Formats: sequence, C-alpha cells, structure tokens
Amino acid sequence: MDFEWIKIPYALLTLFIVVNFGMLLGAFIQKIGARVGRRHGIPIWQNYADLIKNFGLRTSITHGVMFYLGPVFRLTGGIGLLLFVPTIYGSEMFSNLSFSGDLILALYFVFFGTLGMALGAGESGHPHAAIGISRGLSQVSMAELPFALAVFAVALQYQTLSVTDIVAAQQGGIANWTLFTNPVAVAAAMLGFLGSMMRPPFDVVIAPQEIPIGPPTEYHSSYLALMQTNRAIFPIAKIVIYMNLFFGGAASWPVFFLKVFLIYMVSVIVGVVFPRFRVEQSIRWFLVWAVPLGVLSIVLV
Amino acid sequence: MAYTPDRSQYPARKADGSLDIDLTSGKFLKLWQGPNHPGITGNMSVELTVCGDEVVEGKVHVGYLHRGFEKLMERRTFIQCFPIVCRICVPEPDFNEYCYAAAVEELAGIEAPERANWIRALILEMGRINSYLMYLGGQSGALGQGVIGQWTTYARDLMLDRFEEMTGARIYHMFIMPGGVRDTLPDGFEGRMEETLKEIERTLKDVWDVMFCNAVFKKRTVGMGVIDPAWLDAYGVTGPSARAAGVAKDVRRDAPYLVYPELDFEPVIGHDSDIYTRADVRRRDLLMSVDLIRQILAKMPKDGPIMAPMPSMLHWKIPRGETYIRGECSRGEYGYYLVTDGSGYPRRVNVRGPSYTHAMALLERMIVNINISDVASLMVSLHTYPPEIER
Amino acid sequence: MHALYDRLKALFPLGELTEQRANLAFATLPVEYLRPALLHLRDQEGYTHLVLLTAVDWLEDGQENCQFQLTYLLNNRAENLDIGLRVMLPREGTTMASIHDLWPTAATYQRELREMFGIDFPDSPGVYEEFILEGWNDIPPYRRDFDTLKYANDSYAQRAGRETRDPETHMKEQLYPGKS
Amino acid sequence: MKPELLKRMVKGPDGVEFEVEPMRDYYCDAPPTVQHGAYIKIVEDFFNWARAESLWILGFGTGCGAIEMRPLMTPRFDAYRYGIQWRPTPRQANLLVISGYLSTKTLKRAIRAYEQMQSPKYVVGLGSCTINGGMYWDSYNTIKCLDQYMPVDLYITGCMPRPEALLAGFEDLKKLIRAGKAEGANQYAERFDWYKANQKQVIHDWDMPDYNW
Repeated sequence: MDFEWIKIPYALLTLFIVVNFGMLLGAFIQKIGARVGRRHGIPIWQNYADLIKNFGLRTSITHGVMFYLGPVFRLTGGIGLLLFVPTIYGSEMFSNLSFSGDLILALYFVFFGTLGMALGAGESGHPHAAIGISRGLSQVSMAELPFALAVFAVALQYQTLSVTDIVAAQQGGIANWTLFTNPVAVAAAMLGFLGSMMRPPFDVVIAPQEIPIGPPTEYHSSYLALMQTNRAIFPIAKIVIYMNLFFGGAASWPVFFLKVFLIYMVSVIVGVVFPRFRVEQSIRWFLVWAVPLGVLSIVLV
Repeated sequence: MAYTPDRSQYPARKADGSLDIDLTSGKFLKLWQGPNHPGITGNMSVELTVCGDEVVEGKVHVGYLHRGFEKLMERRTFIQCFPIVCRICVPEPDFNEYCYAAAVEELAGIEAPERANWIRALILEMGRINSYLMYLGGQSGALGQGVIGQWTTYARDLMLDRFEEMTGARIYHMFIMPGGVRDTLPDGFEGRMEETLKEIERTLKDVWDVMFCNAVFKKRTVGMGVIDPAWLDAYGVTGPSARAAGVAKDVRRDAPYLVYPELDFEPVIGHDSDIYTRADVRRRDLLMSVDLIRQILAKMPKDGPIMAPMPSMLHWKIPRGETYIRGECSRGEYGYYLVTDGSGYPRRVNVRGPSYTHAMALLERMIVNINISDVASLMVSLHTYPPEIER
Repeated sequence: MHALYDRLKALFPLGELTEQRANLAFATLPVEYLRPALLHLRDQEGYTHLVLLTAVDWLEDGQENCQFQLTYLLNNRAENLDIGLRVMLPREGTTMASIHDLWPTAATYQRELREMFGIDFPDSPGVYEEFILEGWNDIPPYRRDFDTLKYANDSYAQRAGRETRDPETHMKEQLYPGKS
Repeated sequence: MKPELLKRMVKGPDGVEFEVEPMRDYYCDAPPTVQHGAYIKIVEDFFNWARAESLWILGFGTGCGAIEMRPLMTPRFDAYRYGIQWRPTPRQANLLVISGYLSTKTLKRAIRAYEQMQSPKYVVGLGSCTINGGMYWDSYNTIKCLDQYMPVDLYITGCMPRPEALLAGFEDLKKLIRAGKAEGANQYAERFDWYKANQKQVIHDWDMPDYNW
C-alpha cells in the first residue's frame, strides 16, 4: 500500500479533535464527580485556563535532560497510541496511520508513557517521585497483564493483529461486538482498564495524602502543561483501543463521543466512591481477579 | 494470607538501643511528611525513615503553631484571657472556653447558674459533632475517598449555621464566659436544630453505606494500627481511641460535669482497637451526641439567669489556689490546670490536650513497621490537632 | 481523699494536703521521695493515668520561696480521684530525675519543660532535641523573668497604628466622659 | 551544630566517595531575578487572564485559617467554580495562602515553599494576625507583619475570615492579576536583600532539614 501524504493532515485533525474532546471530557468528568459530592465543580473550560497558565509561567527549573524528556515521552506515548489506531472505522480521513500489525504497537505505546515518566521523574531527584514511579511501574505492569491477555484472546479469536480488521469483524449489529462474542476477555480487559486509569481504587501512584503527588511532584510550568495535554489525549486514545477491540469501534464522531464517554464513565463510577488500595493490595487484586479471567479467555478461544 | 513484616532483627540496633541507620548505605530513605503535605493533620511534620515501603523509624516534629498561649495568658487579666483561649484548638474551640471558665469559677468561688450549664453542655455537644464530622471526612480522605469529606463538611456547615445564629460566629464562638454564657438561645432554635440533626443522621447513613460497608475501606483499616490495651495508661490514651480498645474511658461518665448526670447515655465502646473500630466508635459517638442534643433541648430549663453575679472585671482578683478541670472532648480528655496567686492575672495555665500524648509518644511508637501508605490514615485515626500540642 | 493521704503520710514525708474539690487534692513532697510515691500510687493505689506534668514558676515569692514547682497530676479512673504531687526545685541549674520509664509519654512533657522552663531531665530520651522552638536565643520563655512583649518588640517589626489602652482608664472615659 | 550537618566525606552505595556539605543549599545558589512578561501586551493580557482563572493554592495550612479552607472547597462555597484548586506541591502551585499567624518555625518553611513556587506567584494573607499580629501582638514566637518577609498581594481581614470573605478576596486578587498589578515575584527579586535581611533577623536557625522539596 502506498503511503499517502494526505494522511498526515488528517491525522493532525484527529489529534486536534481528540485533544479538545479530552479537555472538555476531563472537565465534564470532574463535574460529575463534583455532583456526587453535591458541588458544581469546575467550569467546563477550566482545563484550557490551566493549560494556558502553565505555558505562560515565566520561570521553570530543569533537573537534567531526562527530566525534560519525561513529559515528552509521555506525550509521545499518548499521541503515538492515538495515531496508530483507527479512530473512526471506515473513514478514510480518520483511520490515521493504522497498519496490519498495529495491535502490538498499541500495546507497547500504552506502556511507553509510564516508562518515560519513570526516567524523567527519577531524574527530578524527589523521593516522592521515586516512590510514586516504582509504585506506578509495578501497578501498570499488573494492570497491563490482563489487558494483554485479553488482547491476545481477541487476536486469536479474529485471527488478525490489525485493529482495523478486528473492528471490521465486529460490524453489523450489536451482537457481533466482542463484548458479546467473548465476554470473558472483555471482563478481564475492563478490570485492567480500571487499573490503568489512575482513578480510585487504583490511584496509589499519585496518592496526594501519601506521596504528593507521585511522579509529577517536581514538574511545573511547561513540563506540566505537556503532561496535561497528554492527560487529555492518553485516556481517550486508550479508550479508542478498547472501543475498537471490544465495543465494535465507532463509525462516526457522535458514536465515538458517546462510546468514549460511556467507557470512561465505568472507571469514574467505580472511582468516585472507593478509597484506594495499597500497591501490594492492588497487585494481589489483579492477580486474583483479572489475570485468571484473562487466562480463561485465551483458553476459551 | 497477609504478609507480616518482621523488623525485629533489621535494622540492627546499636549498643545504646537506638537503631543503626546509615542513610548513605542506600538501604534507607528519609522521607519528610509535612508540614507542607496534604496527608498531615494540620501543621506538623513526621520525619520517616523508610526501608522499602516500610517505616523503620518515625519522629514527630511540632511547634509550627506555637503562639505561647500559656505565656500570653500570664499577662492578661482573667477576663482578657477569655477571648483568646478558644484559639488554642481550632476545630473544637468550645472546650477551651468551658475548661477555662470552670477553672476560674472554681478558684473564684462562683457558681454558674443551672441554665447556663445546660447551654454549655449543648454547645460542647455541638462542637463534638463538628469535630467528628471533620474526622470522618479526614479518615476517608486519607484513604483517597474524597466524597465523604464533601458530604460531612456540608453537614458540618449546617451545624456551623446553628452556631452562628446562637453565638454570632462560625468558628471561634467566645460564648462560654467565666460565670455563665453570653446569651440565651434564639427563638425557634430547637426546630432548626432538629432539622440539622435529621440532615446529619441522613448524611451518616450515607457515610455508613459508602464508607464503612466499603470492601476497600475495610481492607485498608481492619487490623491496621492496633493500640494494645496495655498501652492505654502508659501513653495516656483517652477518648475514642481508648474506648475502641474496649475500655469505657469517658469523662462524661467517669467524672460527670455540667449536666451530664441528668442525661441518659452509655459510653460507646469497641473491641478491636484498629483504625476501623476507632472510626466506628466515633461514628456511633456522633450519633450519641445527636441524641444528647435532643435530650438537652428537651430537658433544658426555659428561663432563668444565664450569668452569675460577677465582681468588677477590672479589679477581679482571685485568691491563691490551683485546680484542674477536665472534660471529654472529641479526642479524649481535655483539661486546664490553672494556678492563681491572688493577683488579677493567672499565675500559670497549662492546657492538657489529648493530642499531646496521642500525636507524640503514641504515634512515634505506632508508626514503626507500617507501610508508607498507611501513615496518613493512622495519624488521622488518632484524631490529632497540632495546635493543642504546642499551644 | 483523706484516707489516701493518711496511707501515703505513713510512707512518705508528705506536706500539708490542699483539698481543692472532693476528688482533687494537692500535696507537696521532697524531691527524693517523688519516684517511690509515684510508683506506690501507680501500682498500689490504682492511680495509673498520668494526666499531666507541668511546672509553675514562683519567681516573685521572695528569695527563700523563689523556685519552680513541678506538678505531677495522677488520676484514678475507677474511683474518680485525682491527686497532684508537687515538688519544689531551685530555679537555677535545676536537674530532675526522669519518669519516662514509668510513663513513656512523660518524655514529651519533660522535653517541653526543658525547653520552656530550662528544667533539665538528663535521662529522658530525646530531651535535648528542639521540641517547639527553633533557634531560640533567649532565656526559656515560660520563665516569669522572660518578658514576651519586650522580646516581641525587639525582634519583630510591628505595624504602626496599633493602640493599647489600659482597660480601666478606657472604661472610665467611655462610661463617665469628662470625669478623670 | 549537629554532627550530620558538618562537611564530610561519605561513601555512596556504589562505592564512590564524595564530599557533602549539608549547610550549603544546593538549589538556591542563585538569587531570583526579575522576570519580564511577554513583549506583546495582548499576549501578556491573555496569560494574565489565564493566571487569574486558574489559581492553584498550595495545600499548606499554616495557621488556624486553614480550617475555613475546607468549607471553601466543599458544597456550600465550592471555590472550584472560580478556578481555585488545591495543589499539593509548591512547584505546581502559584498562590500561597498564609492562613493566619506564622510562627518563626513555620515562616522558615513558608519562605522555602514560596521560593520553590514558579513565577508569577501570589501571596494572600488571611486574618488580622498576618496584618499586625492580631491576638498575638505580644507573642514571642509569631511574626507581626507578613509583608516584611514576603511580598503580599492581598490581605483578607477577620479572625478568622469567613469563607465568603475568602471568595471575595480571591475575586479581588483576580482583578489585580488581570490588571497586571500582582507582580509580587518581581518585587521579591528586586528587594531580595531587604527581604532576606528581614528574614534573617527573625529566623536564627537556618539549618533546614533535608526537605523533600
């Protein structure tokens, strides 16, 4: 297949839409959380103001090259994840740079940002950051395990490593979704999803009452702004993968927005009322509940 | 099958019994929690030496809030002391006013009228509810469950409204004067109070469902931070922490003051002495306070004097003497030791706050061998307020 | 209370009993008998709760009485009785035996006493660490001869415009204007 | 001086020997400098708008005023509506709320936190005790005038100020920021020697524990 240059502006357009959607969705999710606490919560444009302010700060302190590269890696992870997965199924404009083996790449990119943060936060020299990142790496690895198992189950089920093909196989009615054809895999993956969204009960990585606030402790000004941008992109990109693999993908933007919102809400509903696990408790939780489900899903396929 | 750390051998101990901790060995890390740290209750700090995820040594540092009250009161007349004592403990200031007023009255031979005593008991119970509501929010917040804090602070705001209509202030009420109280209850207070109490009960029901029935909360708190009942006397543990260990230490019952002999209540006790039990004892104590307020409002005399006849404030001299007044505040035994020397100024005032013993010796003892994640939760469960440690 | 006093009096040279309330009394004791008395009260009489340990500075009481008073307040919860043991110490170069082995929590009180009054407890753990103050460069602040207002005026910049009035003259002017 | 504060050679876990000098503050060698805003006024105005709409308070309850901060962030008053949020680390915060009296011990930490914050940064003093000492005017351990030690943009009076007063105060601070008048960080840099001299006069023990930030 020839590479078409027009794909690049299209991909950037996707990125633009997703960044804005991520910012608004993030604020909206916070508002929902605030409603549970009987508050109104932040204004919907708050994330933009925060972002501009952080870019507009006049001073910043660097702790070394890796300190700078940490947020960059993280942002790369988010953008890379988004760009190599078809955002809108069947649309020439928004399939981005997907190719036949992109599932493996996507799995790698999910992990990439945390690794980058580990290097950057380690350079910052703050003990809270170091503790946070060691917690983060162990927990993300554990959350990744059921997800990876579920992805393999799905890949085996559809006999392909291309996200586009997996989405194509799920078209034609709700009953064709992996959610119904392989519910065990989806269950395992959704448990992993809870673990990787950094919301309670699995937010011990950034726990403000223990190690405020974990890896990003030393990050400020533009570094923090980069990470905020990533915070808008990365969950959406991750949800896009879940949506494509398990929930039949999206054929148009409205369906996309709706599905992303609903999948996001899963982690929010769980997160808003739960306290957090200690890191070894959460690892044990994944080992006891999520990993057997993942193994079972592979066995069943 | 929980992993239980065994730190009895490691780190090794030096000949004088102190821990042999070499920070440059790379095996230990020094971690400061506070004063600028969201997991710390107020403005204090804990210096942790950790090995892996476990604390091997903890040191509490206080003094960030020291204003020297005990010195300042020595150069103020007895009535000038009255507005500043409440500032010693911020979340539950009324106990300072009561203890100070009662101590002065006792040494000066004044007896507060009965109705004033009822109003005092009412205020103290209202303050206790505030303090417990704040605690519940803090305890769940320390474990990352922020929404409970929102609900309880909302309920606390309602109680602060009742305080405001009664005393005119939200936090520092300056209501319990030596000799009586400043004012009577406003019109229709009982009805509005009843609504507030109902709302608090509703909130507590939600808190029970979301916090105490929550599997993760149980997992983090059951069996954590156990106070051995043998430590109670050694470390001067009082209040809910002692009651959670199965000892019914409650000054309201042990050494009744104000109108408590006429009220019908039983000290709440728990048995497991862990963080969960301490939280539960406080929750049930809160419900008991709600009940006590209803009893007080029902049994209270509706008229009568609220101030005893007082000598001229400008020339008020109290004969030489010393006394100790105690009361059961939400954290434990709160007391004032007042010494007078016959002049118009107190010779010495010493405030015995329960946090003084809980947050220093007891916390340093309990913090060893727990996970870094549990430090905040443990500290909140002892319900410490730094201002009363250092005054 | 008197029964307890008589029992104690048989064992220790106790001073006169000051009965403040039916359930609160104070008695003075020579320094060397303090520890056995505390032990006796704790182990035999059920006074297991150390309520507080604090000091009073009797600076203005003339030369012979110019000393520190240490108060050890013990509580018997079962019978609702409190007894305060007073110990008089000289004001200068004071050292005192520590009781942290009887009540571990006493170490905190002793740290505070050393810092705020300058009463030394040489055996008490951590007693020489700074407790509340940091970098203090004057005499211990709770001593009566320390003047807090003078120290505050010397050390801190005061904002202009604060007035301090004598309550008596101010009230007179407010209530009876014109009559001095 | 404590023995661990002396200059000495230590051997690291990797076997390399190096010299440490704990009393030297490794990160604070350079005094702060005056930072100018963007050259184009409209850009600076835009940034100022964003700064005003996104006030991140450092979660440092220095005194009793901190107790009214909690109602401020909860249902009754809900300051999140106005773009006010907590930030647990000074690196990310840009508003330091001195909530009440400062003892000299806390002042040292507050100055450290202030210097760690990124410019532009703002200071709000709560309560009469930050203005002239308030109730503690004759106390030997609290400072009386906050603006002697750090540049204060706004005082909120009261003992203690009610949450409504705090909200009104923050709205006023926003106006100041939008007008470009809240340049405390630059003021601190310009008069750095004066501020340092004042601080040193009050804080006698500059030995800072090995803090995490």
